[in-house]
Amino acid sequence: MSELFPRKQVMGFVFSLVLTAAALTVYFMDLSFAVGMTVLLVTAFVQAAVQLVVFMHAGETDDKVAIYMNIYYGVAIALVTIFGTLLILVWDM
Amino acid sequence: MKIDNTLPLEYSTEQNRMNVLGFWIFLGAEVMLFATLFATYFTLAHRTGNGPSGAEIFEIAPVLIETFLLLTSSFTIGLGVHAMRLGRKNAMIAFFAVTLLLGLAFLGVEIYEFTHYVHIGAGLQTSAFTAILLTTLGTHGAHVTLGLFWGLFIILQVKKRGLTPETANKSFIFSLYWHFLDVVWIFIFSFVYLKGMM
Amino acid sequence: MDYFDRFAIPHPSPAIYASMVAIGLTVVAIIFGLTYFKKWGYLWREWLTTVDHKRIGIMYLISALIMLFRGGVDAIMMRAQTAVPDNKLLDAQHYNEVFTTHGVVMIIFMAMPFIYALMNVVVPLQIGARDVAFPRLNALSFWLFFMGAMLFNISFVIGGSPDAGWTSYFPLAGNDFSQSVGTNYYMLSIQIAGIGTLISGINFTTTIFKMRAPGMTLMKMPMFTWTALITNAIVLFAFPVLTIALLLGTMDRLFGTNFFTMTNGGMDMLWANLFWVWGHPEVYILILPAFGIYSEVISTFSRRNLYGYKSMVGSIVIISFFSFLVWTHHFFTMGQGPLTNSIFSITTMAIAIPTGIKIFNWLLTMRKGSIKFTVPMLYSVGFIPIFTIGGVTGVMLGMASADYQYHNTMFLVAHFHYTIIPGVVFAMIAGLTYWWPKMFGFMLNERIGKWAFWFIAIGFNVTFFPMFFTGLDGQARRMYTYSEATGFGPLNMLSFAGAIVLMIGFALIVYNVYYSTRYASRNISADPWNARTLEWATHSPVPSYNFAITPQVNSIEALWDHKKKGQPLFSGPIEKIHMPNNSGVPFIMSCIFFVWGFSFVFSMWIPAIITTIGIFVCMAHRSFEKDDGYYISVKEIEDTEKECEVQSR
Amino acid sequence: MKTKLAFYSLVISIFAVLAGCEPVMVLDPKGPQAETTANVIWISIATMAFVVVVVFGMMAYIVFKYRASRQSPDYEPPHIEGNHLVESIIVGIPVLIIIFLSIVTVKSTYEVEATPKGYEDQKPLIVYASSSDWKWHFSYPEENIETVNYLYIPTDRPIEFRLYSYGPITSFWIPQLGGQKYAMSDMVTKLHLAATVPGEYMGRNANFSGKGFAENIFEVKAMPESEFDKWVEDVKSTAAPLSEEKFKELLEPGHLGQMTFSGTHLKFLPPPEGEHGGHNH
Repeated sequence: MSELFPRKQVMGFVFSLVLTAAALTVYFMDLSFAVGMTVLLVTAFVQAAVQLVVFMHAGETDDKVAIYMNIYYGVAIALVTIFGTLLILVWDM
Repeated sequence: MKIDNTLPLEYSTEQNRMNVLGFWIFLGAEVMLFATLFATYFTLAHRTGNGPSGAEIFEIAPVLIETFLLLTSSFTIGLGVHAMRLGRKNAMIAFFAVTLLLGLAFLGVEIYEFTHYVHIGAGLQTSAFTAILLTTLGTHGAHVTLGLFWGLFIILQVKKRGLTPETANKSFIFSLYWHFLDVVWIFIFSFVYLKGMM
Repeated sequence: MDYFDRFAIPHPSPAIYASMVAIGLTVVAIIFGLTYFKKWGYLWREWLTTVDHKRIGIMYLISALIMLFRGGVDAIMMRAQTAVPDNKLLDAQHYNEVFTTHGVVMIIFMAMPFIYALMNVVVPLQIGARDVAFPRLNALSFWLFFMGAMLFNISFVIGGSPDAGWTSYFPLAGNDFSQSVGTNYYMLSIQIAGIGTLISGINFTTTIFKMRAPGMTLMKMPMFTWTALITNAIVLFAFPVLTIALLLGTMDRLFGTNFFTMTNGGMDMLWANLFWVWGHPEVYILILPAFGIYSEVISTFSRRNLYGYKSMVGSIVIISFFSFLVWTHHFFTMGQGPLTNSIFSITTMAIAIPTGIKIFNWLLTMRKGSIKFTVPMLYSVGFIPIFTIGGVTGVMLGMASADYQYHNTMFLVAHFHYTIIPGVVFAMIAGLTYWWPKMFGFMLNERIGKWAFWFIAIGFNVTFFPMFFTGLDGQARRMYTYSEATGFGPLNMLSFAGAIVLMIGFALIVYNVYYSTRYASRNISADPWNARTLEWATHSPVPSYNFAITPQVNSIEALWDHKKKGQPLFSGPIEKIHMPNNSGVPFIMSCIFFVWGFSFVFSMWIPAIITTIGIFVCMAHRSFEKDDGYYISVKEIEDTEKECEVQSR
Repeated sequence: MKTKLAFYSLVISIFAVLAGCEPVMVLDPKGPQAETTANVIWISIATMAFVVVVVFGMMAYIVFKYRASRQSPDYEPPHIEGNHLVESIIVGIPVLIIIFLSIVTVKSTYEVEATPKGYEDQKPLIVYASSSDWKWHFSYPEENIETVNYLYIPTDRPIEFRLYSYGPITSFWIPQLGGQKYAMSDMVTKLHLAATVPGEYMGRNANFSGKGFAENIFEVKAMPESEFDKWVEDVKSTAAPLSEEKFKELLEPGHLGQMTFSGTHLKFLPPPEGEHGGHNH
């Protein structure tokens, strides 16, 4: 039975629960906007990385360069789009 | 098709390896799809017109339940793929089934949440904010719904055809999809709900 | 009766009735012809169900050419209407529909299929592959595009064409100001075609990553394949943005949401923003394959290797990233502050640097070469000066403060035609002529081709150069008429004259296809141009399995080094080849998509629900289907090879 | 080659024809902002002309010198991978050009977005310019008058336009006074212009806004301040007051001639700025 529950994945699950709990501090504690956003950004991106590496096995084949390039490129452009849009439409500089 | 026995079943043929990479590339496109929704959400988040704001309608309890369900389902499908690599067909089917049940429960809570929003006057047509909120959640929810059917088909196929290079490949790709939906949910949880309630 | 009123054209004219009759007659003629000559089975088996990348490429090509003429007729009508002041040829409504459909057809339904036509035919051959990574998806991509195009084109006769410009800015495109179903057509047909394009993006990226011939590392790929890879990477990240923008626009129009409306918190600028987040990368999706084609053609006909291969690769990678960083320059005048505009000005102008590198590398490739002015080469050489003008005016437009004066004027229209026509249309004709023997097994006539080139090159400049001046003189784009006092008359007349010359040029290309199909020699070798890359190492036309033996590559110009240095290309025995099965599902699924789109356009919910289920049934069918493909036996391959040898002798 | 010659002679003749004409509007500025943009345009044309001459020159030389018909049939072109020096030149010079143009752009963009140079200490005349299908409404809040489809402004005084729209996005443009800016329904954008030369200028909506777009134009008349003040007084004493019903009527889609009213619509239909703004900033 225990072979069905590999240590790495169990640890990954526990870690993701911990990260969720950490993110919840912004709800239960009275943090400033900047601190709260920092907490959320850190927990969300670490959480995503855990999924990617532990559960999705992104780096296990010869294609890992292509896979990581694809993800990094996508995330970079996603961030550019989100922050660019905010810069143009909301922040007004 | 040449089968390479040194690799796990899901990678054992050239076509299988292409399918996996192709799906990763598709996920890259999905990143942009949801990023666009997020960009729109952040732009419209405070444009509530005559409707309610996020802080007024969000409730922590259903959101926490949804998050826990989806995180757990992501864990169980990971175990499912692990069981598949051990060649344990029944254990794998069991884990996949648990995953789908958790997904179904998630969807149930989300449907409750939607009816609740509409009930308290935060419908699709209320304001730009409610429209993008429901569209973002709805796009994720539609992905989960599609995943439920897809996962069911895969369970049926594994049951009938056993663990072959083809079914293993499909199962693995499905697990990638499911994990990705979990990642998207984490961002929705953090930047829609928690940020809105902060 | 009220129910059927919405299918009627809101602004009918004799021309529209005439085209209704013409379309009806054509359909009847096609059905009759197919039945009479008993070709239904042939059409179904060989074309509608095919998954062969070469045939899909040819179907893309035919669609693109038809759409080129559809968009071209629109263009002629626009130039004719504005040729003289206060012209009454078209009224405002018709003119608005004409320039809207001209833009959409040319960008989405002409340029896009054209580049996918050439990518489909050439990329698998250039990398020595059997087919693309997912042949079935490739067929689906084509049919989705095709059905999207058809859906867009029936707007002309059922319900009315979109009339809010190809950019469809809200709130003009919203329900308040565009009550006809025209903009619904816009939203749904582009959505359907766009999904097809996105699938192609995934397919080709995977193909190029995974299916290269042994020995062909990334830095040994031919330039066209490199540009195809980068283009598809841009498609991958740009098209989802369009998907969402169109989804939100459709919801605003059909479900009463408030994303882009003037009330309840809606934001009209958001549409412009999302549209251009997709729209600017789209420009580079169009131009990069063209750069690839020019690289191949210039290198072949200068008999020189491509100068600065590494910097060429580097520059397209940089362009691909920068293409996502500049979208604001399409709306500098929207009232965001000078800091935002300055940032986007600088990124915009910075793109000129990698583009400049490419221009100079092509010039340096020709240097010390031995230049032969074939038709593809003429277009490539003609491209350089014309595109340079387009590029430098682009830099001028990229300067935010000056853009406040160019924006929305004919100067802008002149600029983007100076980039898109040499950058896409010239390249596509060059590529078409260059790879025509590979596709069809005979060459296009050079003499007629050269005449066509000169008509097109001169007609183009006469049409668009005057627009720089009318723009600076205050002529806004999209004006259906102007008064005599403005003084725009003579230059617009000159434009119209140029458009006629341009039209003759395109007619000559059609004539060339007809003439060459009838009279050209079928006795051509595998390599009629004395070219340098792998696609010329197999027969013309290409057998279904592409290469009898998988080629071995160890340099950028595999075939050239094989010819000149005797490096081995094909070694080892012929083995049986695995091939994918044909399938009718992509075609059927796309037909369902067509009905689905049509139902949404007219808000007919019952067929919309039924077709939605139909689409998912097709997907479920695919999930359960067992499809292992088939093998071509060694004997069959040997026979085919022998036959090809005999033919080309 | 002959056809190419014909092409160049055509281009030259176009230039010649144009040289005989009046200067084009954008390059015939009548105010400081338009002058700044005209100067930027001339700088960019000069810089870009250099690029064009280099590329055309190189191309003409190479295409002429290395054409196959001039070479011996057994000439075998060399294999050249590239050259670091050459490649750094073709990167370096464009980089310098772009840096130069970037500086010009940033400087001039800040300039045209601010109160015109030399007028910083004057109180600007505020004019609300709002568009509706397919008209322009000009409200002078301090003078308490409103016009339709024509605009009177004093010379040598900065003018602050506040733009918004009662319908589709439009673009407010007076080419000889300065660049354009969008007018939108849910926010007010600002455009700072000034006229130095009295005269009549063309103004229009430059952004496509539907059927009546082509005729969506207005007339601008710049006049000395004293004359302007007199006109304001005249309007105040003679023009009919603008009522809410009348203004609603004006908003109906269609074309109207020039109209004059005393009072503005800003009181009963406030523009989307401040507390009335749809924008959250």
